[in-house]
Amino acid sequence: MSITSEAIIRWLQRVAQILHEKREYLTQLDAAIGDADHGINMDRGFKAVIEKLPSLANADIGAILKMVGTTLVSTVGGASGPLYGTAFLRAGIVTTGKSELRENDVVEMLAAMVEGIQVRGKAQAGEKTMLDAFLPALDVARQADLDEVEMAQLLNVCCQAAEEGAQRTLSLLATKGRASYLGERSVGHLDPGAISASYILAALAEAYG
Amino acid sequence: MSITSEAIIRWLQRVAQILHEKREYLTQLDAAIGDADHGINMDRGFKAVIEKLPSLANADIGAILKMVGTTLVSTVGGASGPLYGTAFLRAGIVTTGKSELRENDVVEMLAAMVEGIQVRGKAQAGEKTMLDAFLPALDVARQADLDEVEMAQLLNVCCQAAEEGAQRTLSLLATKGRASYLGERSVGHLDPGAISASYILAALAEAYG
Amino acid sequence: MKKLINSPESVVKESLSGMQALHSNLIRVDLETQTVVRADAPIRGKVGIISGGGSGHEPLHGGFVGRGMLDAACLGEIFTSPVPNQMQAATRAIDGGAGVLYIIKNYTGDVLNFEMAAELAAAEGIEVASIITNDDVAVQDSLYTAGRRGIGVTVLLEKIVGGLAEAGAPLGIVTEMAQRVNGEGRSMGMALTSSTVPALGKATFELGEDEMEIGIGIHGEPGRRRVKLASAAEITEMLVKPIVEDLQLKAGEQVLAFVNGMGGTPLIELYVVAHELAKILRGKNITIARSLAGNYITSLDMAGCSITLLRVDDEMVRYWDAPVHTPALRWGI
Amino acid sequence: MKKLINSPESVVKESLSGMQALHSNLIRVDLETQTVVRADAPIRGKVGIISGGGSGHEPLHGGFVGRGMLDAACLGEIFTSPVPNQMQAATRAIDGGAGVLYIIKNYTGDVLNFEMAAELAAAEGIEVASIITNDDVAVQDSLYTAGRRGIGVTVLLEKIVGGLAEAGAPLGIVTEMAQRVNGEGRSMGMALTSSTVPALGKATFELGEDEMEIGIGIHGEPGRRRVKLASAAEITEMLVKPIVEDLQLKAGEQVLAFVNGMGGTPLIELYVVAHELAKILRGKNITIARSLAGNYITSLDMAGCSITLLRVDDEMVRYWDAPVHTPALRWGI
Ligand SMILES: Nc1ncnc2c1ncn2[C@@H]1O[C@H](COP(=O)(O)OP(=O)(O)O)[C@@H](O)[C@H]1O
Ligand SMILES: Nc1ncnc2c1ncn2[C@@H]1O[C@H](COP(=O)(O)OP(=O)(O)O)[C@@H](O)[C@H]1O
Ligand SMILES: [Mg+2]
Ligand SMILES: [Mg+2]
Ligand SMILES: [Mg+2]
Ligand SMILES: [Mg+2]
Repeated sequence: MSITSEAIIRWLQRVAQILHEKREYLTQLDAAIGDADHGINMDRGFKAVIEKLPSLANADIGAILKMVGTTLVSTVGGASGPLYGTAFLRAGIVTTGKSELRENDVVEMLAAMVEGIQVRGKAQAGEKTMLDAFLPALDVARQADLDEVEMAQLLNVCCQAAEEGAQRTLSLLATKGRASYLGERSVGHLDPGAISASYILAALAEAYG
Repeated sequence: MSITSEAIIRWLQRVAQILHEKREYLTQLDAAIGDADHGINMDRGFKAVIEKLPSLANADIGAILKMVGTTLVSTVGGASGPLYGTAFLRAGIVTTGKSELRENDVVEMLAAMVEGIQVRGKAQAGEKTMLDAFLPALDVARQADLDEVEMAQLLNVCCQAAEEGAQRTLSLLATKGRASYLGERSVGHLDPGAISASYILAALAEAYG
Repeated sequence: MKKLINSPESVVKESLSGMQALHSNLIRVDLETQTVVRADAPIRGKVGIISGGGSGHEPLHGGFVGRGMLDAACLGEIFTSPVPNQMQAATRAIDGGAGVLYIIKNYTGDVLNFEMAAELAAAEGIEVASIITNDDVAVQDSLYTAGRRGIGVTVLLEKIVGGLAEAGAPLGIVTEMAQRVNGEGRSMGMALTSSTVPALGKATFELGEDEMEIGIGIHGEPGRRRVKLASAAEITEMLVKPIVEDLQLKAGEQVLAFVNGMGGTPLIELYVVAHELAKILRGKNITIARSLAGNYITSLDMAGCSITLLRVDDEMVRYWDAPVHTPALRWGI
Repeated sequence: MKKLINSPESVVKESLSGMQALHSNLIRVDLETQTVVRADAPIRGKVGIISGGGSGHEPLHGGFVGRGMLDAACLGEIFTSPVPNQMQAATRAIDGGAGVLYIIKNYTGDVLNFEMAAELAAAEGIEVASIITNDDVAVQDSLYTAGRRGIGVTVLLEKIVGGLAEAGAPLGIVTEMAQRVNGEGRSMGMALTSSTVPALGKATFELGEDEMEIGIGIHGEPGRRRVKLASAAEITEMLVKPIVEDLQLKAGEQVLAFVNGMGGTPLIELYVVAHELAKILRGKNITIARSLAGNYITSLDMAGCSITLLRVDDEMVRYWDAPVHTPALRWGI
């Protein structure tokens, strides 16, 4: 089975919903090792995305995702704005013209997102950032696709890997982003961006299922 | 019996001691309806007085009290500095050349102090100031002198009147000094200057007795 | 109590010493008498301007000493008026032979101590005039009470009168201008939190999380009334209304608008108040000819603000605009 | 939370609107894009200087827009970097044909957003250079991390580089000076209390009555370490020592000394710190050539301070002294 444009729209709506619900929680996480705005930033960004969705009712997936990217870039600010923005922009580019995504398209999309985040943010795995959710998700997605696992299952393992990756940031020492200023004191706290990334992937699985 | 120069010195030492002990309490009273410094001000002033006492070992009472006045003027600041300062200066003037005070001298001294406070501060009885301790003390001292009450007893009724007068400031509405800015909210609090005045008169009775 | 100090006893002198270290081109600080004097004082033939009061209101008054403003400031202990000897030392240090104006905020302590100082100066043959600022509309004015407090107008008056004295005006004219500025200016303040006097070591008064004090002075005293916390718009309205009424400000008139922070309130909030103030004045067709926003007459670390409106004429504006070079206010130089 | 605001959502725009109301002679505020632009921009042939960052650091950066300093400032939400569209709008508004310098504080968000803005400007044919300030010695510098934060030096750099651009220097020279100032300046900060982000509604971190944070930035984040409250002398020593070491300041050298308050600390305390700083520098025979003390780069209502030392040469001093007229810094005009 494949992910349709409608499922992509449902995905974004669900992301907006979750980020709104988790606004305080994400902000609290950011208060501990950052500047107490991640939930506020993401909520603002996805609210703006939702407002633009109606105008894209008949657009292809690439157009939708590019709109998400530019909207996040122009409304979120902070580190997460350019990073998520670039991720969705690149996701849009590799899905240009598509009205449905098959398993390998999803892998390609995730790979493009990760590349976008790394080109901008210059971070690697284990630096306590959103990549620590995205990278394991991409890895398992890639493997699942090789194993010809079908979509629902692929998205499930993928979101589970993201969730586990996000939870593992608890014990990591931050070397990128704002939490890096805390040095050793960053250990013992979850990375807010990794958690928001895991929500985004969880929402995709939900929207498909 | 009469009050000697030595008793005056003992008086001032006792005042300094009491004001130091009551420093926090007086400051607290001032915090409620003023600016939280009366105890600090009085303690600073009488510390300075004590330091100058040795140089006045053989001086007459007038010289000692004038020294107290100028020292308070130049170290206390605030409203209480000029008021107590002028009070002691005038007390010094009416006792110039004396090495002991009889009952009528004490009355004259108290009258001079009150006059000094009123000339400077322009307050009347019932305005919730130090005068509400001094004025009743002067009244009973005057009466006691007319009644030919002897010194110990005169000082006792005098300090008791001051104490009662100070306690009565609780229910007064302030119309002079800093507490007047509070309007109705000044009611229900003791006036710090009236309380310090009652300590000063209590110390005189103690020093004599 | 959390403060960047070494001890409650040393804070005033050490702070003055820090001023001296950073502004030795502008001022001379005498730590013994706690007076701040213009580096180039005395200036022959110029009317000397002296102000002073308790410490804890920084930059008032020490930060306003310098060309075009004060010749000297006398600083008492925290919230405690200075003593006459300080004013005497300052008067001697800056007297240029043209007389001296004392700018006194209306508090019993300040008035009495300056009054004694004026007596001392007169005895030394120095001509002294005084202006007592009493702009606080939170306090009812009356012959039978201590009267209104002197607050925000003092800053504006020190600048305008300082500019006039710098221009060479004689004592009579300078004093007259001081009276005019005091007459045309009104203020009112409010507190979100109490300040903490170092020697006391804790807040002077307790305020609930949803309470504020309206009608405060600058000595950490509680205000006229305690009310529920409100929005910036409501608070600004509460402060501006009595000012406009008392001044009888009318459409078409011009004001110098002064939004002052009490010490612990950041500029971002003061500008929100300025926004509300501008809205109210626009609605009444009153023009903001000049303005000042920031922490200029403070109450230690108190959070809150005061608003001052001064009805200005061309002459006041001219001396407001005149060059000034002090640690806290500087332009044109 | 006790603040002079109407709502967490409206505080940034209303504060900007208040600035506009009081300083319409100096700046134009675009509330839509949250940019503050010099009233007389664009100035043909002058290098444009743009800075920006999250709000909550007032007067930085909006208060530094005006003659002799910034041409424009882009303000994000509280503690959140502005977005590239804001920089794009500002760049277009002030470009005078001589190129534009972006002054960026080193935070991932600021760097990334300004980087995207520079790409947009390049696409429009506007020459853009960037300087990333990173003066905070509390953070270990390293190729493998986000590196040191940009804090106090940013203020000094905006003034000096602004003065140079005003004098007509080309983009290359202006950028070189920016690099030199950043290279010669170091800072370190501390907090007595946490700040309170309006949208969060409570303190970002909890600190005990006898604790403080050493090595903080300006976004209300906790510092490098939490230690027992200490005296102003000890705190100043903790801040100055790593700065002097990192800068390798030597006897006989000259510095611009900047004692900055975090927003909730009154001037009386900053001067106590200045006193301690002057004592330490005197002991090392380092001269304070120029100084600045006050709340200039803040973290909302946080109590605390930062110290910045900038090793200056004659040219830096010349452009520091050059006339400036902005809402927050003014002299010579
Ligand atoms: N260099 C980077 N690469 C990838 N992710 C990063 C990087 N820097 C920061 N992040 C992510 O951004 C999140 C913070 O986002 P946010 O709080 O919105 O921005 P800011 O840190 O500017 O306030 C962090 O939790 C982290 O996951
Ligand atoms: N006009 C006045 N006449 C008499 N006593 C006064 C007057 N004004 C103030 N006082 C006294 O001074 C006391 C306050 O002294 P203090 O706190 O040392 O000075 P300040 O009010 O300047 O801080 C008041 O409690 C009151 O008793
Ligand atoms: Mg953040
Ligand atoms: Mg008092
Ligand atoms: Mg006092
Ligand atoms: Mg942020």
